[in-house]
Amino acid sequence: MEILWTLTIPLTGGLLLALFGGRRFAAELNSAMSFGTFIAAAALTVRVITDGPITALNEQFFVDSFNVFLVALTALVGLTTSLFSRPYMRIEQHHGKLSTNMLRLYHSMYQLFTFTMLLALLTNNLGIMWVAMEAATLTTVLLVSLYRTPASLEAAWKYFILCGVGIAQALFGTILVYFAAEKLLGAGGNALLWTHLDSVKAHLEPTVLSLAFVFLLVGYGTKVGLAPLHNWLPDAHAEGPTPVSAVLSGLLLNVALYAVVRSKVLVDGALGSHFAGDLMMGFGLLSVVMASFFLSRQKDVKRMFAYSSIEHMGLMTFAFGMGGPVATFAGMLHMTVHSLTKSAIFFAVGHATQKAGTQLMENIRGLIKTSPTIGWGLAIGSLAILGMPPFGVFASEFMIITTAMHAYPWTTPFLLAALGVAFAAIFGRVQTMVFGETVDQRLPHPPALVPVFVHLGLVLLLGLYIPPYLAEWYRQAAALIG
Amino acid sequence: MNYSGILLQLFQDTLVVLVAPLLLGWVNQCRAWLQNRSGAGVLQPYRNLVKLFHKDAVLANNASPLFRFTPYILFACMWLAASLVPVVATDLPLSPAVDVIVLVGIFALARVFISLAAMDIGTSFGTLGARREMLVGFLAEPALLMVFFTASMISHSTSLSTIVETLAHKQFVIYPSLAFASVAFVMVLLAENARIPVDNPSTHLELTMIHEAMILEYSARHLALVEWSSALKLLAYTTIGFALFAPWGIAESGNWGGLPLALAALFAKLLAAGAGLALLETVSAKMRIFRVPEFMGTAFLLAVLGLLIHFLLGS
Amino acid sequence: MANYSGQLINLFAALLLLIAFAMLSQRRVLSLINLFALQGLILSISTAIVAYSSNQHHLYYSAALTLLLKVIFLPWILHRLIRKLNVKWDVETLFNIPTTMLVGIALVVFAFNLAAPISQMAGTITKGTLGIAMASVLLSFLMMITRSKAVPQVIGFLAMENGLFFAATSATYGMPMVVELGIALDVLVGMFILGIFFFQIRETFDSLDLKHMEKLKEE
Amino acid sequence: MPASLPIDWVIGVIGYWLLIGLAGLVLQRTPRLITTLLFPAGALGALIMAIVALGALGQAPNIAVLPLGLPDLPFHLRLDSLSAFFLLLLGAAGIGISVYSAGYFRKMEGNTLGLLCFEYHVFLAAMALVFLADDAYLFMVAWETMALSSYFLVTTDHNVPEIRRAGFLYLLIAHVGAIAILMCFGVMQGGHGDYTFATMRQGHLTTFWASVTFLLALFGFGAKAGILPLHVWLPEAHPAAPSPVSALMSGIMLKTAIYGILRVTFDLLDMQLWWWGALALTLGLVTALFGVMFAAVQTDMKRLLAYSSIENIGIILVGIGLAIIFHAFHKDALAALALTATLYHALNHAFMKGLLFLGTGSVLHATGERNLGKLGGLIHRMPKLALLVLVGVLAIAGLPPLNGFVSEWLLLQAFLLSPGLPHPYLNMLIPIAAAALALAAALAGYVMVKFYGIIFLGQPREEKPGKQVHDIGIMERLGLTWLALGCILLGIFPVFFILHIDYVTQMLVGQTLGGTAAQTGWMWLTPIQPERASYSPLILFLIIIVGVVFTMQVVKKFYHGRLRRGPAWDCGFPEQTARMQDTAEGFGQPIRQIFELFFGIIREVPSPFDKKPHYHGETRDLFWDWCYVPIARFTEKLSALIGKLQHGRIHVYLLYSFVTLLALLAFIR
Repeated sequence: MEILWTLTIPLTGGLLLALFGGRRFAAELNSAMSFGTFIAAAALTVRVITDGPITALNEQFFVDSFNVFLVALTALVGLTTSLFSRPYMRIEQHHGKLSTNMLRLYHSMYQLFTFTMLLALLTNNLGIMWVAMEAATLTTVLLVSLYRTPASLEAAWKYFILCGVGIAQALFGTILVYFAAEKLLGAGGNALLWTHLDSVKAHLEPTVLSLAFVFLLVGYGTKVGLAPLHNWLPDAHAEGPTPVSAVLSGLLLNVALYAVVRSKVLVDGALGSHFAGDLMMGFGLLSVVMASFFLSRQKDVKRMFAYSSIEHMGLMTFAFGMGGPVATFAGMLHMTVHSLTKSAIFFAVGHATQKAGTQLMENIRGLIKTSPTIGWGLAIGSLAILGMPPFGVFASEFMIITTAMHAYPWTTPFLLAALGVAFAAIFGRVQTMVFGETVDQRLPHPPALVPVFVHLGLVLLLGLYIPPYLAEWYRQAAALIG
Repeated sequence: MNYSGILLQLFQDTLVVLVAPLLLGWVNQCRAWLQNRSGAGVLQPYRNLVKLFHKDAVLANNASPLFRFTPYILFACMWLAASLVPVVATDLPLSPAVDVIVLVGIFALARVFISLAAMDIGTSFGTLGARREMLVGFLAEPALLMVFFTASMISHSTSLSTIVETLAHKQFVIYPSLAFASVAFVMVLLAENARIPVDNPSTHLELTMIHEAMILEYSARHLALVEWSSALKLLAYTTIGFALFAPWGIAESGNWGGLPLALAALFAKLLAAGAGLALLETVSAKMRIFRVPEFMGTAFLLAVLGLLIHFLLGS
Repeated sequence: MANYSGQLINLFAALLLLIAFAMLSQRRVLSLINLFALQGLILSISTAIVAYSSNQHHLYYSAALTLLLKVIFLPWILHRLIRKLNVKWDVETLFNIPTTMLVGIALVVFAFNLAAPISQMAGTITKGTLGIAMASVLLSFLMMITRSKAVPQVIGFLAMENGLFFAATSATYGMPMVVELGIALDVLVGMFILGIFFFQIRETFDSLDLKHMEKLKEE
Repeated sequence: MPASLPIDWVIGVIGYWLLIGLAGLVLQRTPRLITTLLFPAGALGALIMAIVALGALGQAPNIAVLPLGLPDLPFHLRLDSLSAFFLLLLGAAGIGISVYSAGYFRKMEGNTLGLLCFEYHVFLAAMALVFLADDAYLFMVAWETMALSSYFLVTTDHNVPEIRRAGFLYLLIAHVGAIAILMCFGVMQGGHGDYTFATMRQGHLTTFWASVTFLLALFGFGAKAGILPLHVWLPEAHPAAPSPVSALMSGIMLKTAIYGILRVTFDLLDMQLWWWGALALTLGLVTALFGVMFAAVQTDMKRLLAYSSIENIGIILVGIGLAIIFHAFHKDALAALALTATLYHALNHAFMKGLLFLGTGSVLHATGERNLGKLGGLIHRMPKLALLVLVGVLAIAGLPPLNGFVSEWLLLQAFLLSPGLPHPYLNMLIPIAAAALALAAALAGYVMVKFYGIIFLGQPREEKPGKQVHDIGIMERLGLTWLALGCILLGIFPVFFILHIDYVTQMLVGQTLGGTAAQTGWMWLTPIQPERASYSPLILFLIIIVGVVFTMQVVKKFYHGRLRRGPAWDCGFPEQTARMQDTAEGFGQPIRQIFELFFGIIREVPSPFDKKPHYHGETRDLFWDWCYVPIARFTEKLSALIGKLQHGRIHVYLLYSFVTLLALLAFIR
C-alpha cells in the first residue's frame, strides 16, 4: 500500500505541476508533494523495518532492507532539495534567467524524476528498472538544458546521447539475463523478477551471465559516472540548475549504482567467483584516481564538485567490489553520507554562485564575511566530503581504506595518492572562496540554508553515532549483497 | 661524608682560587721570556686584581641588572668548575654531584651569561664579541664532550674521579685514542681560554678580538671578577688536562699523606704546562676569525676520530 | 513450416545486418532514414514470423508496435524534422567509409564468436541470430561514433534500439509485454525530446553540426 | 562508586572542556566573560586533568566504553601509564597556557573570541581523547578533530594570504599523514572490522608487515611531529597562529605524534627490529641538526622557535631510536634509560617551549613586532617578562641546573653506555650520533643567546613613536610563572619525576630506571652505578647560589662600592647608535657561512653608490626545492595529461565507451 502511495504521489505531483507549475504557489506545491512522498516513504520504511521484506502487486514491486534505505534517502533528499529550490529558483527568476514556462517544466520534471527514481528502486522487475532508469535520463535531460545557453545545450546533448547509448548496453545485458533465466523460470514475466532470479541465481548460465554483466556494468556504469564512461557527468552537473545538480549527484548516481550492485549479486551467485567484484574494483579505483587528478585543475566550482562525485562513486564501487560485510556496509554508509553531504554542498554552492554572479572560483571570495551561514556551510561540507572526522564520510572511508589495506594492500597507495591530491585540490580552492576579504551584494530573497545544516547535522551524527536500527539495516543489506 | 673529605674539599677550593692568577702570571712571564722581554713578573695578575678592586666602577647608562649580576655568576661557575676537578685529590665529597658532562654544562652556562652580558649594553663591539664567543663555543663544546667521552669509554665512567683512578692507578697502558683526544683537547683549551691562535688576550684590535670585546664595558670590581674567573677557567682546563692525560700523583680520597706529593706533582705539571702553553702561543700566529671554525672543526673531528679509534681497536 | 520460418528468420537476420552495413556506408540523410524504416519493417516481419512459428501471441503485439513506431511514426517525424530544419546535406563522416567498413567487418567477426557459445544453448528456433543482433548493435554504435552531425547520430541510436529489439525477439521470444511497452514509451519520448533538441540546437548554433558543441572540456 | 575511576574523571574533564567551548560560542556578545571566566575555568580543568593523570600513573589500566562510534565498534577508551603520562603533560602545560590566554585575549573582539574559545577547548579535548583512545576509529576521529580545530585556530586571522597558505599547508600534510596512520591501523586490524587496540596487541604480524606498519606510523606521525622532510608546515603554521595556540601546538600537539609512535612501536606491535631504531636515530639526528641550524638564521622570532621545536622533536626521536635499538637487542635497562630521557625531554619541551612562545606573544602584544631586526632592549621596558623568559631560554639551551640539561644528560649517558651492541655498524654509528647530538645541543645555546640577546638586551633597534610598551599583566605573569617554575623544578628534582616515568618504561620495555636512579637518595641521579655517572642538580644549584652570595658578600665587605653611571665606552668609539648593534642576520651570519650548502641563500646587497641602500637577505628551506616543488610539478603534469582525456568531442566520448565495452568483452572471452 505504502509502495503505491510512494509512487503515485510524485506521479500526480508531476502531472499537477505540468498544469500549474508556473503559478506562484508552484514551488510550495512542489515541496508539499515531495513532503507527501517523504511521508509515504517513511511509512514504507517503518513497515519494512517491522515486518521484513515485502512484495506487492503480484510481485511486481519488492522492498528489502537494501533498497528501502535508498528509498528513504531519495525521498528525504528530494524533499530537502525541493525546499532549497524554492528560494533558489525565485532568485534565478529574479535575475531573469527563467521564464514561467521553464519554471513549469522544471517543477513537473522534478516530480517525475523523483517518481522514476523511486520506481527504479522499488520495482522487482529488471526490465521495468531499466525503463525507469531510461526515463530518469529523459526527465532530467530537459532540466539540464533549462537555461537554453549554448553550454547547457551541449551538456544536455552529451548527457542524452552518452547515457542513452550506455543504457542501451544495459538493455542488452538485461535481455541476456532474461535469456539465461527463461530456461529456468520459463518465458513470461517471472523470468525478470529479481526475487525469482535471486532464488535460482546459482543455476544461471555462467557464460551468459558474465557476458550480461559486462553490458550491465558498462550500461549502468555510464550513469554511475565510472571513468572512462563519466564524461557526461561534469558537464551536466555544471550547466544544469543547482537543484538538479544536487539531485543528480545525490540520487541518480546512487540509483544507478544500486542497479549495478543488484546485477552483481546475480552474477556472483551464478559464477561463484570474484569476477564481478574485480571488474568493479578496477573501475572504482580508476575512477577515484582519474577524478582526483581532474579535480586539481578545475575553475568552475560546480564542475569541481561534480568530479568529486565521480571520485566518491568510484570509492563506493570499489567498496562494493571488495565485498565482505565490512566493505559492503561501508559502501552503503558511503552512499548515504555522500548524497547527503554532496547535496548540502550544492545547496551552499548554489547560493554562493548566485551571490558572486559567477561559477568561477577565483571570483568567489570571503563568503564567511558576507554571509556566514553559506560560508560555514560550504567550508564544513567540503571538509566533510574530504573525509574529515567527525563526519560520516570519514566513517565509511575509514572502513574502506582499512579493509583495502587488509585485503588488497596494493590498491592503497593509489587511494592514498588520490585522496591526497583530491584534498589539496578541493580544500585549496574552498579555502580561498570561504576566507578572505570580499565585496558582494546581498541576495534578493533570503537563502534557504536549513536543508544544508540538516544534511550536515545528519552526516555529523552518522560519523559519531549510527543508530542501531540503521546499522541493522545496513547489516541485513550487506548480508543480502554478500 | 667524613670531615677529612670536607676539609680536603675546602683546601682544594681555596687552593685553586689562590693559585689561578699565578698560573696566568707564569704563562705571561714565559711568553715575555720567549719574546725576550723582561716581563712583568709572575705576580702581576695579583697586582692587577688589587688595582681593579680599588677603582671606582663605571657602568654604562643602559646597563641592566643582568650586566651587573653576570660577573658573580661567572666567578661562581668557574670556581665551582676548578674546584670540582680532582686537582690534588680524587673522590672529594662534591665530585659525585658533577660529572664531566655537567662540567661542560657549567662552562656553557658561564659562556651564555657572559655573552648575554656583552649584548646587554648594545654596543657594536659587545654584540660582535658575543657572537664570536658563541661561535667558538658551539664548536668547542662538543669537541670537549667528545674528548671526555673517549676517556670515559676507557674507564666506563663519566665521573672524573673514577676516570682519574682508572687511568692513574691501573697499570700503564698506551691508548692511541687518548692521543687524538689530547690534541683535540689542547686546541679546545686554546680556543676556550682566548689564547693565540684563536684570540689574543692582550690586544683590543676590533677585527680579531673575541673575549676582550665582550668585557669592554666592564670596569673595576666587575672586571676584576671577570679576569679572575678567566684565570680560574685556564686553571680548570689545565687541571682537567692533567686529570685526563697525566693523572699521576693525584692523591686518593682523604689520605693526607699523599697530599704533599700531590701538591708537588701539581706544581710541577703546572710549570710545565704553562711553559708549553706559552711556547705554543709564541710559535703560532693569530689566525683570521673566519679560519676559527675550521680550526675548531678540526678539533671536533680529531675528538670524534679518537672515539672511533677506541671502538675500532677496542678497549 | 517451422524449419522454413527458421530459415526465413535467418534470412531476415542477414538482411538486418546488411542494412546495418548499408547505414554505416550511407552518406545521405534521407536515405539513412529510409534505411532505418526498412530495418524497422524487417524487424517487425521477423517478429511476426517468430510469433507465428512459436505461437507467442504477445509477440504479435510487439510486431505491430514496431511497425507503428519504427516504420511509420519515427521515420515520419524524422522526415518532417529534416524538412523543417532543411538539412539535406551529405553526412560527411569522420573516418572515410572503407576504413569504417573494415572495422565493421572486424566487429561482426568479434560479435559472432562472442555469441557462438551462447547461441548453442538458445532454446529457440532462432539459433544464430543472437550474434547478428549483437553485431548490428555494435555496428550502429560505430556509426554513432563516425557521424559528425546530430541527426545521423540519433538515427544510429535508434538503429541500436532496433538491434536490441531484434536480440530480444530472436534470442528469447521477446521480453515481457510490460517491458516492451515501457521500452517503446521511452523510445517515443526520447524521440520527442530529441526533436525539441534539434530545434533548440538549431536556433542556438544555427546548424546541427556537432563540432559547435565541443566547448565543455578541460583546457 | 564507579565514578571514582580516574578515567571517568578524565572523560569528565574532556566533556567539561567541550561545554566551555560551547559556552564560548554562546557568550559571543560578552567577550569580558569569556576571558575572565571561561579560560580560567579551562585552566581549572587542566589542573584536574594533571592531578588525575599523576594519580593514574602506575595504576592498573582502566577502561571505558562510550556508546558512540561505529555500530560494531563503540568508542573504547583506556587510561594506562603511557596515556596518563601524556595527559599529565597536557594538563600541566595546559594550566599555564590557559591562564595566560585569559590575559592575552583580553583585547580581542567578541565573535572571533567566542569562536576561538570554542576551537581552543575543542583542541584541548581532542588532544586528551587522542591519548585516551583505545580503538583505531576513536583515535582517528580525535586525531583529525585535533588537526581540524588547530587549523581553524591557525587561520584565526584569515585575511592574511600567508596565514591562509600556512593553514592549508598544515592541514594538507596533516591529512596525508592521517591517511598513512589509517593504513597502519589497517595492517594491524584483526580483520572483520575489529579495530580495537586490544586485538591489535594480540595480533601477530610477519616481519615484513610489522616493518610496513612501523614505517607507515613513522611517516604518519612524523608528518604531525615535523620530522624531516615533513617539517615544512611547522615554521609556517606556528608563527601564523596566535601565540597561546602556537604554545599549545608546539608544546603539546607535537607530543601527540611522539605518543603515537611510542604506542604503535612498543605497545601495539609485538616486535621491534634494530634497523627501525637506526632509521629513527638517523632521522632524528638529521632533524635536530637541520632544525637548530635553521633556527640560528631566522629573523622572525616565532619562526625561530618553530625551528627550535623541530630540533627538539629530533632529539626526542633520537631517544626513541636508541630505545628501539636497545629493546631489539634485549638490553632493556638501557632501553629504559633512553626511553626515560625521551619522555623527560618531551615533558621539558612542553614547559620550555610553552614558556617561550607565550613570551613572544607578550612581546608581540607590547611591540606589535615579530621581526627580530626591529626589537631590542625590552629588558628595561618589561623586566618581569625578561626574567621569566630568561629561565626558559637557559632551560632550552640545555644548561645546568635547569630541566633541559637533565634530559640531554640522560640521553648522552644512554649513548655512553651503549657499546657492546652485537652489530658493528651500530657501534660505529652511535659515537657519531652522540657527537652530532652534542653539536645540536651546543648550537641550541647559540640560538637561544641570539633569541634572548636580540629581543631583550641592547638598545631598541627601532623606536616606535607613540607606542607605549608596558610590562605583562597579572594573568600573563601567573601563566608564565607556572611554566618557569615547572622548568626549574623539573631541573632540580629529576629523580622525583623519573620515579613517575618509571611506570611508563615498566609498561613499554618492562624495565625501570628509578630503582637505580634513586639508589643513593633522591638528591642523586645515578643511571647505572654511582661510580659510573652521577649528577645532583640540587647540590649544583646550591653551590652556585652559595658561590655567588659568598663572592658578593666578600666583595661588598672589602670594597668601597663606589659606582658611577656614564655613557658606554665601546673602545672610545665616538658616537654610537642603536643601528650599530648586531642584527639578527648578523648574528646568524657565522652559521650561514659554516653550513652554507644546507641553506638556499638569497641576498641583495646594495652597491656603494645606492642613494637608498637596501639590503635583503633570506635563507630558504631547500626541502621545498628538493621534495615539494617536484611533487607539485609532477601532479600538475599528470593532471594536465589526464585532463586531455576530457576532450570535448562527443564522438571521442562514445569511442571511450565503445573501446571499454570491446575490451571487457575480449577480456571475458
